[in-house]
Amino acid sequence: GGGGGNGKTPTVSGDKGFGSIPEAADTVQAGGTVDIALSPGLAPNYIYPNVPAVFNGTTVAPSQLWRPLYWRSTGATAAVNDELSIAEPPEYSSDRKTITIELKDSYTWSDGEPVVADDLVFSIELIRAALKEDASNWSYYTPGQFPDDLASVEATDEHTVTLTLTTAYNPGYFDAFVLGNLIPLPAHSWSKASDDGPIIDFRDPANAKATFDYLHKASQDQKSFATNPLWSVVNGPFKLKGFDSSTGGFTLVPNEEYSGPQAAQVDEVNYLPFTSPAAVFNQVRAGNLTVALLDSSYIDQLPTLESTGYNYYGMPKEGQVNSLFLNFENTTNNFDKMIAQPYLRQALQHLIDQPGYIKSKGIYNGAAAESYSPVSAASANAPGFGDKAPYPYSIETAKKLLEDHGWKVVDHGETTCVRPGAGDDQCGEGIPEGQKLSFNLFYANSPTSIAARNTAFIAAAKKVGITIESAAKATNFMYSNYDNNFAPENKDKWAVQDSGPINLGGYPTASLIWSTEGAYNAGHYSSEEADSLMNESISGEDPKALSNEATFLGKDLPVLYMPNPSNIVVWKKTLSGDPDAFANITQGFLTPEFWYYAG
Amino acid sequence: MSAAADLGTVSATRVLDVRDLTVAIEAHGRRLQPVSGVSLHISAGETLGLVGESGSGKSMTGAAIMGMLPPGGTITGGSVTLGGRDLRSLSETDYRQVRGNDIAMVFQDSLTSLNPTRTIGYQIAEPVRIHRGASRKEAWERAAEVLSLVGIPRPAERLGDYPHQLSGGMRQRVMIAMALACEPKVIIADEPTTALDVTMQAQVLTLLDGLKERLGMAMILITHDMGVIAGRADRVNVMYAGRIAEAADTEDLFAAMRHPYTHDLLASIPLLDQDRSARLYSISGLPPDLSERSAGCPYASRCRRVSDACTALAPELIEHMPGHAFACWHPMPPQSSPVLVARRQANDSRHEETVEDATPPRLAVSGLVKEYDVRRGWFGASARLSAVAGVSFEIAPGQTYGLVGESGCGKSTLGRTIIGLERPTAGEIRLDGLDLEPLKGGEGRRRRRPIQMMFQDPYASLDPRLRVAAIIREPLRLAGDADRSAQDARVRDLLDAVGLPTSVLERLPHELSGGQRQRVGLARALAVHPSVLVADEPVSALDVSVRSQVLNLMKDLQADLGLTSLVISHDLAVVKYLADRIGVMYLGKLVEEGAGEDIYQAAAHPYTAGLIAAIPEPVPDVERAKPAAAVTGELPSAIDPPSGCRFRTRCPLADDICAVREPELIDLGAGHKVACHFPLRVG
Amino acid sequence: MSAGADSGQVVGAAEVLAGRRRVELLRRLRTGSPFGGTIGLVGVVLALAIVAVCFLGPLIYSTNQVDVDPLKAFLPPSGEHPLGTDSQGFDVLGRLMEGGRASLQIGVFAALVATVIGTLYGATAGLAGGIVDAVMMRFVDVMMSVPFLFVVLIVSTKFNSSAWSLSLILGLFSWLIPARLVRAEVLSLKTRDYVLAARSMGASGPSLVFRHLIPNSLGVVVVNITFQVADAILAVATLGFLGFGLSYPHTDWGGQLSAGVNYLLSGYWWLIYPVGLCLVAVVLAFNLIGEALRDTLDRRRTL
Amino acid sequence: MARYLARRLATSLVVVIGISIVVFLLLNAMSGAPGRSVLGPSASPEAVDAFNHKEGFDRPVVVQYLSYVQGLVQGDLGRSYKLNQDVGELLAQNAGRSAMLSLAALLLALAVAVPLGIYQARRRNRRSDSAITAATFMLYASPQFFLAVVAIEIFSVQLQLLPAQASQSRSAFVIFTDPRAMLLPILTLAAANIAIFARYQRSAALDQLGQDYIKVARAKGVSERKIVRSHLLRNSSLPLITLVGVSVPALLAGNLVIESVFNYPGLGLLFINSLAREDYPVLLAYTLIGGVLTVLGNLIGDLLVAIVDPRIELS
Ligand SMILES: Nc1ncnc2c1ncn2[C@@H]1O[C@H](COP(=O)(O)OP(=O)(O)OP(=O)(O)O)[C@@H](O)[C@H]1O
Ligand SMILES: Nc1ncnc2c1ncn2[C@@H]1O[C@H](COP(=O)(O)OP(=O)(O)OP(=O)(O)O)[C@@H](O)[C@H]1O
Ligand SMILES: [Mg+2]
Ligand SMILES: [Mg+2]
Repeated sequence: GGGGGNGKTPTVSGDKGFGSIPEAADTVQAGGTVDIALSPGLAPNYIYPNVPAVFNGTTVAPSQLWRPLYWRSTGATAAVNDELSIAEPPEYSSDRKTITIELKDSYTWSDGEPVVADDLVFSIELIRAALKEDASNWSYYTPGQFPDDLASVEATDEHTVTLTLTTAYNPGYFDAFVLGNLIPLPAHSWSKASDDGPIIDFRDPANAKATFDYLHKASQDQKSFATNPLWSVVNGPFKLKGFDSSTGGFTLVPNEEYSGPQAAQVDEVNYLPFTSPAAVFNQVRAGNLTVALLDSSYIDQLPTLESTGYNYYGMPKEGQVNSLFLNFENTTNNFDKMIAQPYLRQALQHLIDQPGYIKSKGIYNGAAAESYSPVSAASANAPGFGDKAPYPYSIETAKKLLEDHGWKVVDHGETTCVRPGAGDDQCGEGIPEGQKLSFNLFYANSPTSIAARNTAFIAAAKKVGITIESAAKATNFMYSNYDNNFAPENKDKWAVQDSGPINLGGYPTASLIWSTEGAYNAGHYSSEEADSLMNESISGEDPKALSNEATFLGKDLPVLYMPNPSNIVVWKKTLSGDPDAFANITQGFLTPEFWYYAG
Repeated sequence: MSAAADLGTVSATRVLDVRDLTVAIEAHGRRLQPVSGVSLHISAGETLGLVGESGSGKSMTGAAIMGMLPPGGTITGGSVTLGGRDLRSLSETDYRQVRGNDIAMVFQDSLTSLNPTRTIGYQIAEPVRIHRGASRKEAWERAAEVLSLVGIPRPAERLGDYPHQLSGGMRQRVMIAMALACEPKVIIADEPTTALDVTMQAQVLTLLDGLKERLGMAMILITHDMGVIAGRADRVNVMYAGRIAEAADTEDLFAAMRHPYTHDLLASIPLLDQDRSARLYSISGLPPDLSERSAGCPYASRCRRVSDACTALAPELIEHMPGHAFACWHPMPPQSSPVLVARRQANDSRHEETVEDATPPRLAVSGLVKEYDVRRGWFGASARLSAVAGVSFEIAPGQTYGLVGESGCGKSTLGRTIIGLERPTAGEIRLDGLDLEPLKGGEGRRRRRPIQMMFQDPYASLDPRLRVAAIIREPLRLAGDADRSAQDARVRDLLDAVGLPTSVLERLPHELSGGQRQRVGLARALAVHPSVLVADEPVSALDVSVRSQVLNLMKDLQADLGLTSLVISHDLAVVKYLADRIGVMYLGKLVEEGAGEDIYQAAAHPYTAGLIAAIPEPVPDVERAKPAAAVTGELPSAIDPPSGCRFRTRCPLADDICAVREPELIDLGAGHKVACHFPLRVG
Repeated sequence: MSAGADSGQVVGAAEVLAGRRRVELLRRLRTGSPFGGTIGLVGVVLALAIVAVCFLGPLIYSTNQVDVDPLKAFLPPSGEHPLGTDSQGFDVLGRLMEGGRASLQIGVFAALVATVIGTLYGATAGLAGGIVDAVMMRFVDVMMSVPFLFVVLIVSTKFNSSAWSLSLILGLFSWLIPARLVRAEVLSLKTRDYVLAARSMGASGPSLVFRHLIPNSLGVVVVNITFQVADAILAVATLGFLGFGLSYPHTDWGGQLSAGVNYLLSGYWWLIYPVGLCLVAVVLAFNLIGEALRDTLDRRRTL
Repeated sequence: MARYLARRLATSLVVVIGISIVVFLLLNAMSGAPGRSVLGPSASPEAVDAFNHKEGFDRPVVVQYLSYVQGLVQGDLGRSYKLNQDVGELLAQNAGRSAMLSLAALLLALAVAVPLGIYQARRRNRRSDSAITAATFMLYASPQFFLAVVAIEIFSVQLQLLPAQASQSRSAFVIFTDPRAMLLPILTLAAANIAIFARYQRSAALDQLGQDYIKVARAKGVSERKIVRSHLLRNSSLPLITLVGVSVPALLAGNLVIESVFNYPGLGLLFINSLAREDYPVLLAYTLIGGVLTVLGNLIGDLLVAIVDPRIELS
């Protein structure tokens, strides 16, 4: 077979791409091996596809062994790829509470059994059973939502599943947050409680629990990943041939029984483990890798790599917020009082020079896009202000804002509040006279661009007399220590943190991170208006809801927005295929079945 | 030096002939000339004694002959001829064939001279394998052979031993065996016995002597000890500042010495039969700095017969009589050694001291026992080391008591216990009748203050960071009974008393010479007007010339201040010179006690007698008449001392009873006490 | 001369040898100085030069080390920026001075902390002797066996690096060597003749300690401080290199070097070599000074 | 020998117990009850508590320590929750590679430093001695990571002779067959040790050269070469044996730096990565092992010395 879209340019939104993707080559040389770098430090250690939170990001070859219901990526966009999805688009009832999903009848499991409606129901029952044991047993769980609100799930015919919900959702939201994460699993083979146990009825919750426990346990025996017959029943284009339990490296070979649209064309795909971005880069430089994602600190090496035989392409991930989180509850030095003032947040945002950071060789060197809300300006749900920064970089404006609100700005010194009070030209409620504008900022210790952009920001703040103490920390450390939800005892220890991008998915509502009750609302931002807008995005009907939400959040500044960096993928010039099959790597989706060596 | 004195005609028997040897050393940008125009020769079967103060170039001469000068050293003139071969013209490889094969060397310190990680067999066999091309096995057999030659029993079994498993005396024998392995023509023994006890020294010297005779070797015996020379050398070369001052047959030299230096050297050593009342001669000043070349006689600045001629031009070594050469413008009239003179006088005055009257003793030690717990590691069995085992003696006011004994017999432990640095395991120490032991803390320290100590090593006993003034003031400060100005005055008095100029007050110890340091130590000990002074080896670290100064000073102060003192030394001559009464210790026990003359001339304990016999005296006749090694063997371990009489294992008279019953100290009369079942003298 | 000195033979020779050897080892690790008397001079000159450049340099060559200019990143050396600029657009020469001050301060302070703790600990153990000493030294053995850098790194994950916290952490983990040195010194001093002499004259405990033991062990302590400074600077650099250094507006040499190494392949050599060489120079300088001091000390001892 | 061995083992055991206490306390202080960090941000507090209870992190510290020790005795070093693996297994996977790197570097360092130090001692204060000393001083003063970076710059970037990163292979066979990739890491790791060892060997050899037995050997007519071989080498290497034993922590620290610069997947890199992950069980298990290795190093050093040095009574 040939590449799906010969002569096609990659599907992208906007023109933020970095580098280029050549057209697919005409001649296909079947076979060959592809060596691809795994994300450094994230060695796979789990295989059961309905991933518990602990193992999120460390599952073996997500989506390549077991296909998700809906494939939520087309090139470098987050649009659903109908071709690769194993179900037809969902149909919503008018009250949006009944959803009918029809599985394509062309798919079969590798043991020859067809992929049927029961397989989806089985998967959902397993999720329910898992969550009953522990809320962390499914990564995509938001308490109160799916599957808590699932009134019933039924296989209405061999290929049709009907979900009945107790609440209505905005279809965009439900598609992205629920349906996109559902994966039919081979009930005929997996619905058992032990290796040689009989097939049991998964509709019985006790059985579902036993099955989940069995699969969960099997999924931790890394040595048997490639040998356990369980995991050889797949419906994706690949099968797991080998797994090195010591490193997490693994090898995929084509699933000969694959029944989907594009069968794998190369003989083998080796996923090589790496311990650091530098290692990946070095291997690329030595020509030892076929495909790799590079750390942004190697941007200026890309021309060199090109001359040694690599293509490269960079694109920011969609639905990603890259921002400085603010802690609205930190009472140290009255930070909560200060940050509650919109003018102050605006002044701080004015200090961030996004175009400058993007341009700077020391920060992004061009490989990032301006970002002023969770939704990218090029997306269909773009905020109202488009790509125009609501609070563009301007030290002057920042200074004026402060002065207009009762602060005595001392350049490079200590700006202090001289007009306390809640009035329009006063500092704001709870801010005493003489209050100094100073707070701390923790940022992730990698990649280097994070340190660089924060340093630039801190330095700009200094210019208007704002003192920011900063320190680099491991991201994990920040999660577990500087998150008011999980470490409330530390809420007074941090004011601002930059842990790098947070991924909101293909339908980037920020409810998880900024709604008053949001599970990841680290800084406890709370705004009634934002809450109602986000609610609309989730459960309303309005297709513009997300755009409205983004517009408001862009203006209200629950965080300080920073540029959205590009993910950079490099691949050997000899490797060809549908441009989308390379563009989608920047979004975290891999479709190696589309790759082939040019003849 | 140009024309050297030719000592006799070159005879066929001359094995080694050194002429006009001059050595220069370049070190730290300074150029020294430690050997200047030395000529010497030696024939087979002959022993040549090379004697002189420390630094006079004895070792360097030996090293030059061996072709083993230290880095930076070169022979700048003269010749070394061995059996007609000019050694100086040899390449390094050829010279190596000579070393260990034709000329061998025995060094001083047997502990550091043996490779600790090689068996003695390997080390003895090594030269055999190199020079004789012997196989491993042949060399090993040869090693066993020479080892038996040096008197080590069951040699084959000992070959596998490592040096640390041997006692000091055995090691020295191994050193000798190593030197003999290839039957060299010449053996150079550089201070072969200085590290040994007198008893062992006598044994080793006798052994060396015998072997030399048997094997027909020529031996150069380097030593600073005139007594050793007198007993063992056929001819003597006296060295001073890198030159030979006087060379003669041994008898000749002692009977008719001519060079003032030779004379002074001998005059400054206390002798066993020294007249206690006579002062020792002290050579003033210091040896010359070898880096400065002065035109005159190197001894000029210290010589009592100096004249202008001496400073103008150095005298050459001229053979004034056959076989007797000296380098001096103003030789002494031929005279016998001052020792002989002194000896004669002493023999006349076989004095009797008054037996102590009824005055209560100042210091009384009774039944003193000091044992140490020595554990072998954490879990090792605990053992008790009996350092002092029930010693009792008394010192009357104004008297000096001397303690002698071989190394390790507990002398220092006794001294340290008396001044309170150690707690006795049992026994009493009474100062003016008051038992000091129960006293603790400040009171104890105060009550002990009248007992002060003078230490052995003048380099170690002064805090290197304190100035002399502070050092001497320290006891005053600690006593705290005078104000600052009074203390200063006292310090000045003390300086005066020990004969130091006030200019030293601001100096640090390392800016003083050894003798000056020892004087500072003495001044410090005297600062608080002690009534008892304990001096542990007060002079054994000092060079001969300095030693006599300090001895004289101590003697003067004893008399002037009426001090009661305890003098500890392994050197019987020193003790006898300073002390009224002497106690002889053996392995923690007092075996004999009495007036110095009694001990010396009428020793009652076999150990004392052997000790005295082993002490080399600078009198050739006496030395040669001595029996070979009177006390044999070595001091047993103090951990498991022999039962009964502790000396029995080495005693020629020992009988069964000695192993069973411990002899008591019995009075032979006139305060002469002995602890022996078979005393040499009764009553 | 005296058999007493050899009595160690009896007392578990192996233990004594092993223990003594280890102390000896620490003491001697850096012996040997064939440069004659000049090495101290070289060290002092080098150290003074570095200190002068770092502390006085800014008076002559003043740069803006506060305002970031992202657009001026990675300028190669030129008249305006003799050593170019770094990723933030800071003048590298000025940054070097800034980082040098921090590195030196941390090094010296850490060394002082370690020395104070170590000296007190070692002296206490040495003076107390017996079971107290045994227990205290066993603790030192334990701490010495725990790899120091590991622990510092682990502890660092919990702290926000500041010059103070870094020097404190380093100091708190590097007092072991001075403790051992001082203890060994005190033990040996305790049996020196002049200390015995003072005791025999009736000197009490404190008098001995303050008049003889402390002044005489000071030499060892001072020598050790210089080595400790060098070690601390190296350790800070390593921490900085591994990402636990100071953050803007502060900087230290290790962090600078680590940032520069990211651009190793980009040809921005001015981000690597100047700071690397400065580090080598300052560590070298303190080592040389220590070496010379110890030489002097040893020479005075063997006089 | 048996007694000496028993005694040394006993002291070592005391120290090892001490180390385990220190490491355990550190683990406790650093990560406390790890439920939250294991289960991630979205887990409910109840789930976290349940986890901590299940794993026993809510028991008294002493009880936890005892069970920790019990685990240790049974070879259980804990579990890396972040990697979903047994720490023991994790370390075992990487240990071989680290050991290979360290041992190669150590042997290289010794092979270079011992002759170098002896050469220097024999040419004491000559120009060559001074030159080598100057070089060793420089090496000693150079942070290992700087050396590594300079080596990469010269050999990989400029000359393009050697790869900039160590072999990534997991099989010893591949690592052996491609020694080029290991050359730079081994060299840079050895470099610093060469500096230390050579300085030490020099001083030890000087000490020995000053001893009389060398003079005696010369007086026996032994050639200089043979003196070095059969007298100097053994005696002057005794202290070095101890030094190597004592410098285990430094070697481990060196591994940390070198493995991270050359991206060599050994224990050091595992440590660095665990640091970023705040994977305390791994960090502390390795620290514990480092401590035990140090004790072992000392022990082996002492035993070797005891074997080589006959003065140490083995009876
Ligand atoms: N390695 C050396 N380098 C420089 N000078 C030395 C060296 N060895 C000895 N000397 C000097 O050479 C001179 C003669 O020393 P030598 O060892 O021959 O004296 P000695 O008569 O054997 O003295 P002692 O009785 O103390 O052994 C002394 O002044 C000494 O300082
Ligand atoms: N602190 C100690 N611990 C254990 N044993 C000791 C101690 N001090 C001395 N001894 C032992 O006590 C015995 C007597 O030693 P002491 O120093 O008193 O002998 P000495 O007669 O002064 O010898 P020397 O003439 O060599 O100075 C020796 O066997 C010695 O090893
Ligand atoms: Mg000599
Ligand atoms: Mg003594």
